[in-house]
Amino acid sequence: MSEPVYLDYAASTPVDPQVADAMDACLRDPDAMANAAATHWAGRAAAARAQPAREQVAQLIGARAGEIVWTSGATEADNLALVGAARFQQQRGRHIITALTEHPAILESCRSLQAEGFQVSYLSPNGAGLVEPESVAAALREDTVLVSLAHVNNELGVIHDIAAVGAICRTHGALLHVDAAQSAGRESIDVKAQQIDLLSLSAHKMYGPKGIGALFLDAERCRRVSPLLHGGGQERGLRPGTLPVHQVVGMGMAAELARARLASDPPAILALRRRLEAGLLALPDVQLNGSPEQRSCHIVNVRVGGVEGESLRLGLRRFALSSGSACAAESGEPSPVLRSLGIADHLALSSLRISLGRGSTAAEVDALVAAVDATSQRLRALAPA
Amino acid sequence: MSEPVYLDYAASTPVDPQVADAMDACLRDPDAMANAAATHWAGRAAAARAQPAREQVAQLIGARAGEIVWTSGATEADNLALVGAARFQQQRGRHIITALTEHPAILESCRSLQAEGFQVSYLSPNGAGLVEPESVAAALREDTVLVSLAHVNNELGVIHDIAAVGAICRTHGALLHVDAAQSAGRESIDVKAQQIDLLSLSAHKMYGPKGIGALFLDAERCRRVSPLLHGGGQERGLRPGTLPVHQVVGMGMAAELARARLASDPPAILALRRRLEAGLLALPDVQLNGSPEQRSCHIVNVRVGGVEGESLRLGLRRFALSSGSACAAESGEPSPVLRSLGIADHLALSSLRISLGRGSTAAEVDALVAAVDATSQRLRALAPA
Amino acid sequence: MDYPAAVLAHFAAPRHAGELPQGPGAVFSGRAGALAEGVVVSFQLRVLNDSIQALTFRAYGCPYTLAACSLAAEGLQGAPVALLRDFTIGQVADQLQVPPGKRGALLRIEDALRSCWRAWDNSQLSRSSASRSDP
Amino acid sequence: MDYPAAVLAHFAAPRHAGELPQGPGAVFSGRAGALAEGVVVSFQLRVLNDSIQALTFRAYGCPYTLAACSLAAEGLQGAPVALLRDFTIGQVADQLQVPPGKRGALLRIEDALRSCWRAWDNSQLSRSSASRSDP
Ligand SMILES: Cc1ncc(COP(=O)(O)O)c(C=O)c1O
Ligand SMILES: Cc1ncc(COP(=O)(O)O)c(C=O)c1O
Repeated sequence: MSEPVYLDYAASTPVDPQVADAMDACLRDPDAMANAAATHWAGRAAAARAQPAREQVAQLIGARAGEIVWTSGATEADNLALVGAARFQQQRGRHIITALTEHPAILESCRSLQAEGFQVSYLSPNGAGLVEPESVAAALREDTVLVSLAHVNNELGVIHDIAAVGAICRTHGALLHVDAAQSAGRESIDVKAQQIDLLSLSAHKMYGPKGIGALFLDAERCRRVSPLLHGGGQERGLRPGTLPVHQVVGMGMAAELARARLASDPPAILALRRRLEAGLLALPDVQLNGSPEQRSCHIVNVRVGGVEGESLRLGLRRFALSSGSACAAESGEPSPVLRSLGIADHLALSSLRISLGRGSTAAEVDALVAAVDATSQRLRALAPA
Repeated sequence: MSEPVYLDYAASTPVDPQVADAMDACLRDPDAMANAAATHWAGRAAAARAQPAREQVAQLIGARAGEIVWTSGATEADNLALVGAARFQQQRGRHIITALTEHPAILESCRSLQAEGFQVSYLSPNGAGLVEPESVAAALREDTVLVSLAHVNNELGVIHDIAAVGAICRTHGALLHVDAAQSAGRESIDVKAQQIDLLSLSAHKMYGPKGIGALFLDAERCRRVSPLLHGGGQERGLRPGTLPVHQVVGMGMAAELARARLASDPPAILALRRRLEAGLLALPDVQLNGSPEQRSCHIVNVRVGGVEGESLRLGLRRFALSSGSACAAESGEPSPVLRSLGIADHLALSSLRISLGRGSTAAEVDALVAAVDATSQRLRALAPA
Repeated sequence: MDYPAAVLAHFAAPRHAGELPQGPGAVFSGRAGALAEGVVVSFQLRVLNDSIQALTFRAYGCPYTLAACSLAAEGLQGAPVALLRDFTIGQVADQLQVPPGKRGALLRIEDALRSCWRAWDNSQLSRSSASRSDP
Repeated sequence: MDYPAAVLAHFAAPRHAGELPQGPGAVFSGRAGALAEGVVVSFQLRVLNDSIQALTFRAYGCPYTLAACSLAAEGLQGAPVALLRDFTIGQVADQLQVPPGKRGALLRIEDALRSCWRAWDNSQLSRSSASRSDP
């Protein structure tokens, strides 16, 4: 297999060298070794090391440092937001709204809430993969306490109009949770302007370390949720466990770099994405999944007609790309997200999610286009008429 | 404040340089960057990087690699063990046994289970701080499904006779969970010989990184528990979220080093502890809390009579030590653990938990003894007769 | 997604794929499967003296399916046509280490080959009935 | 556990702690608090011409309590004894930036000083009643 090419930045990104430097320094620094909750000099030193990170993450999304709760990733942040807020709000109502296109961390949290007696409306996207604000408005009920919608969908890359949904939720009184794992550092986010009450982040989607994430909780609208984990009372009682100082420092640095590069990175990646789209869509029987316009800079999802998906991926195996959310091992099942767009199973199975990042190059993009062309031609030639 | 001295190794340990090296290499290695659940080359490379760690952790406790589930720390492992096993077993019974001396991660998990309708027996320790196997046997009921007991208590350092408790639980049919956060790398652990069904570990208590831990689940006795987090199905569906490869590699390396040093580290630390105990107990009105014999190498807990606790700690402030579990900021409340031993509140408040580690020296120990002597003399001279 | 070497080799260079080469004898074909199943397989064979003079396949399917078609086609060159009636893919699947979850799709290979045999068998019947009715 | 500099200074070198120095005048003392409360405070004072000639304290308590005793003792040197009746610790507490949660313990300082005053006041009464009953 000649030079492998990584095109799965939506699944995970490499750690920025500056982030790695900061983390490494922290791992070796005696002043960062203690339990940050301890009141002695060592504990206070560790807490001081971690403190700027809360600020850095808050700034990326227009929040205040005190509104950030550290978690082990976006999966935990999503769970804490949904299960925690739903349980905490249940006197007010037990109805939740989300979309069929959401990440498993959202959908499975909702299923577990259904088992507790909550009702969940799963909205269908339109043909472009977007949940329209009007359909959120139409689904709101008197007992709706929470709406959860991804900012950028992880499979399609489509961008939801969060500000519009935020305004609708604010008028109604329901809380709005936004999974911003894919959009942070790619789209600008302002939780106050967009009227977001809870927001999930993951460091490893923005060139930070795996195993650390954050949940934003609006100080006025959503000070408390029911914790999922119980213990020593850290993170205002919302999330116990010894603070992983190096992880938090890494995420803070990643957030700061992402903010600094928000004006330069996304346009550069967008240019590559356009090149990739132009190349792919010029091939016979290749179609875009999801909206062509309302789409993040880094994700392309296409269906390749006339070829079987697994053979297509084997033909492309020097490219690391995904056929759906790369969360668990590919199951051979068609992506529920593509299904919810009305795409036939065999075309869902021969769809490719290609995601670009800081390391991507035009040469890589061109190589992929050429390989899709060659592989699909070869497989189509093999196929019965 | 002249040279600060760290004596809080039970709260957290510095990261071993070899562990930091392994983690740093991993953070910078393109082959470790991907989502380990992805089936492409990059995903498989990341999974391959992480795999030995499961083996390394398993070996430290006499388990098999397939019996290890990664968590964000011992807090999450404790929660998953207690809440997960209790919910999964609840058809068989809804009674749980634990001890008043357990870590908040255990006690608060039990409180949350009580809110779900489970019944919990909180056993009192004897005067030496130990829960006797006979009192576990006496508390077992027909509907007892789970017993949870720390191997080494984090405040007192006392060691429970886990094998004896294991035999009792096995005969009865209840599952045994052991919090081994303090004992791993200090006491030898063999989950099969000790008949442990679930066991919690934390990397940062054994010279590994913060923010990563593991739960052992015996393959025969306890294949499944109800997950606390919902998402992409990683870790056999028991714990979703992108695998934090560098964290896992760090914990694996820490476990391997701990195992390699099991014959040399604990005796060296024990010698220091004896020196410390001899020094402290020779001072007027200083008494040991907890059993003098059945005690881990690294923890000493003493009460200093005739002095107020907060002033004592201020007098000792160049020493990082703890007055209880350092989990959350010192509350000013007497330690519930010391209270459960029948120690008066003012003496619980003037108790010190001193914990030693690989970096500790005889000079540090002697300096602490001298400082306790000087401070307590000075404060006693100030106190009314 | 790590395939056995033999599967990769057949996938990279399938044998007896595509058009049947020119030659003497009668041509029969068979097809099975559907897009919605994720597998469509077709075979063509040229028969001379009741034996398979040449056999080719076309397939839309996973790498195991493609490799199994290739290996099966290889093995059936020169075989008596009658063999196709009870041909089973098990041995080919074993040779290619096809995992259990993937074996279902391979049954379509048996179906397509049986359908080839049926076409041939029908032609035998009609020829013999033709010779009977046209003495 | 980060204390204001003034608290640290008084903690390190408390003023007017311990034994009352020798001198003319009558000695009075007062005490308040209990071990179980985490605070025990005692004051001794020597009075000449109804004013505090010297005042010392002893205390078992948190650093704020010790510093407040020290600062209060400092401030009361030379003051009229009568002042102790309504002495409040608020100003001392403000000066030392004592956090709200720690102010409760400081009330024992007021109690102990009031108890000193009461002892002195009682002695005045008995003296005047003595003088009355013993003309
Ligand atoms: C939209 C979205 N939410 C949540 C997650 C989960 O993130 P993490 O791996 O940090 O748990 C991901 C990535 O897998 C994602 O793309
Ligand atoms: C016995 C025990 N259990 C659990 C924990 C929690 O560990 P972690 O910080 O990894 O969540 C600790 C340490 O705080 C501990 O000492």
